[in-house]
Amino acid sequence: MNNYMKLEFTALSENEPFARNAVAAFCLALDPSLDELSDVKTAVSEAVTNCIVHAYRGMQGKICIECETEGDAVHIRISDSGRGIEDVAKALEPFYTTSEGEERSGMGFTIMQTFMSDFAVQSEKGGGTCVRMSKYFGRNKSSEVANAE
Amino acid sequence: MNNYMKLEFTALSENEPFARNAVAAFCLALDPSLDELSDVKTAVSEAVTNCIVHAYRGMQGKICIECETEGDAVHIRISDSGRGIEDVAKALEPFYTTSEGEERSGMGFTIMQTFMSDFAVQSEKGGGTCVRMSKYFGRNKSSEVANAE
Amino acid sequence: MDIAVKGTADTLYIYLSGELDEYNAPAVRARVDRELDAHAGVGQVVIDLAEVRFMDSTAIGFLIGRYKKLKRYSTPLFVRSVGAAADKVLSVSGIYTLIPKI
Amino acid sequence: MDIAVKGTADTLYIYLSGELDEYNAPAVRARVDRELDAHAGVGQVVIDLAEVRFMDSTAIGFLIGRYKKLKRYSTPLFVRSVGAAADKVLSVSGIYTLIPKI
Ligand SMILES: Nc1ncnc2c1ncn2[C@@H]1O[C@H](COP(=O)(O)OP(=O)(O)O)[C@@H](O)[C@H]1O
Ligand SMILES: Nc1ncnc2c1ncn2[C@@H]1O[C@H](COP(=O)(O)OP(=O)(O)O)[C@@H](O)[C@H]1O
Repeated sequence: MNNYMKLEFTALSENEPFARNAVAAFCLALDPSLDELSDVKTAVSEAVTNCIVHAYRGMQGKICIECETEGDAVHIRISDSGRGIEDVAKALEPFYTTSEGEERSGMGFTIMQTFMSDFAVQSEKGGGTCVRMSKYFGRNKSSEVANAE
Repeated sequence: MNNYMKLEFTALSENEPFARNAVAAFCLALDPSLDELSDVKTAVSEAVTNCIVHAYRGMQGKICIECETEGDAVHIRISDSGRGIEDVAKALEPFYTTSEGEERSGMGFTIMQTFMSDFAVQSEKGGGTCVRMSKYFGRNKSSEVANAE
Repeated sequence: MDIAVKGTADTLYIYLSGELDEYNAPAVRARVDRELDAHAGVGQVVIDLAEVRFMDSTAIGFLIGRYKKLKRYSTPLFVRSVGAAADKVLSVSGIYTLIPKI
Repeated sequence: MDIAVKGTADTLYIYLSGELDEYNAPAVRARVDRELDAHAGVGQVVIDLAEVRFMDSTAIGFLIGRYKKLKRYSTPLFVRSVGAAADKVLSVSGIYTLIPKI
């Protein structure tokens, strides 16, 4: 049977460690390597930070994380009901950021793509954002490629 | 502002570590002592185990954990939609268990009561069960009393 | 959860490590019971909890279960190296009157 | 997140430890910038990441920010003791061409 969890929480930056650690704890039952777990934590941290920093920009809001296992894989869906992204293709470009002044690097989406096996983002201006990412544990595929690049 | 999180997950015993660690990670922002954190983890483990073992008895189901902070306190609500408890007063008695054969000790509710600052359970036969518990961090009150007894 | 075993002529030491909850209990129970049967007739059994990082009331049921099993062999059971958190769980149940701490 | 500082005549060493994410970044930035200003004119600055348990792209922004600040003093910035996970994050950004690893 597939395992499932759904986590909803207030968009506060103090919840960033909590959120990535909760997802990591959920993944533990799949027996990931430490490197794989670290990849997932980093990617989740990027997506959650984006909800707090960009989607709500300090306003109140909720973030939702859903995780589902399938064999050796975990599928993760991180969504907000914030301001949304007008030009998704542009947002995905390395170093592109709309928060230059706050020392954001513009590398969040690039890291999610590099660290996870699958990645997709869906967004609309004013309609919130939903990031879907999967990690296939035990294949060591995407992380090898990432290191080799 | 009060911090809030809601966690829903499949009633599988492999999720027990995940659930208690997620709640502990949420509490970390309140800067609890290690003892206090351990109390919360233990109490959450008891309540979650009860949902898996008693409420659903191996059948599929969902468990819901809600946590809310208020000042130095965390309020936790753990609920299931399982078979419910016919006689709550009896269930709360130390050593009372309906799963004698499985080496359950009947001490789950006693531990929740002893380890947390506040505790209440609401249940009805066929109507699921809801446990509410609070922990006031930094007072060292309930745990001192528990140790002294 | 891991277990390790060390037997002397008179005493069987069982070292538990990791997390003792409902999820882990079945495997631990099976492994420990195998050791208890293999060492039937030993003078006493000591369960060492030094490396147990987490336990809940499942541990109480587990220890009482082993106590009952050993009673059939008339073998006394003890626990040792009980950390603060484990001690708090075990104290609540008054289990030390059956299974003394050494 | 903690920071510690050790200055020699020529080099300012800054030791970061803990988790470097968006939540912790403002406090780290303020403390590190205070040190950089207090040591203005030092020959070089080395940020040691040995004790950093977690980082995400916030660390890239943080390091580039310090690089830009030090550029005004014409002081070169280096990083060292970069663990595997941190190295993976920093490599993605090509940051080592600006801030070499020593
Ligand atoms: N959840 C979101 N809601 C609204 N906008 C977002 C969201 N996530 C990303 N963005 C937009 O995409 C841009 C690029 O994101 P990212 O690659 O993570 O870099 P950074 O977070 O450093 O800006 C952001 O600057 C922002 O404009
Ligand atoms: N979530 C629940 N759903 C149904 N029954 C429950 C639930 N929680 C507890 N109970 C009942 O209350 C009894 C006492 O619970 P507890 O004190 O935790 O001891 P134990 O779990 O060891 O039996 C259980 O044996 C069970 O009959």
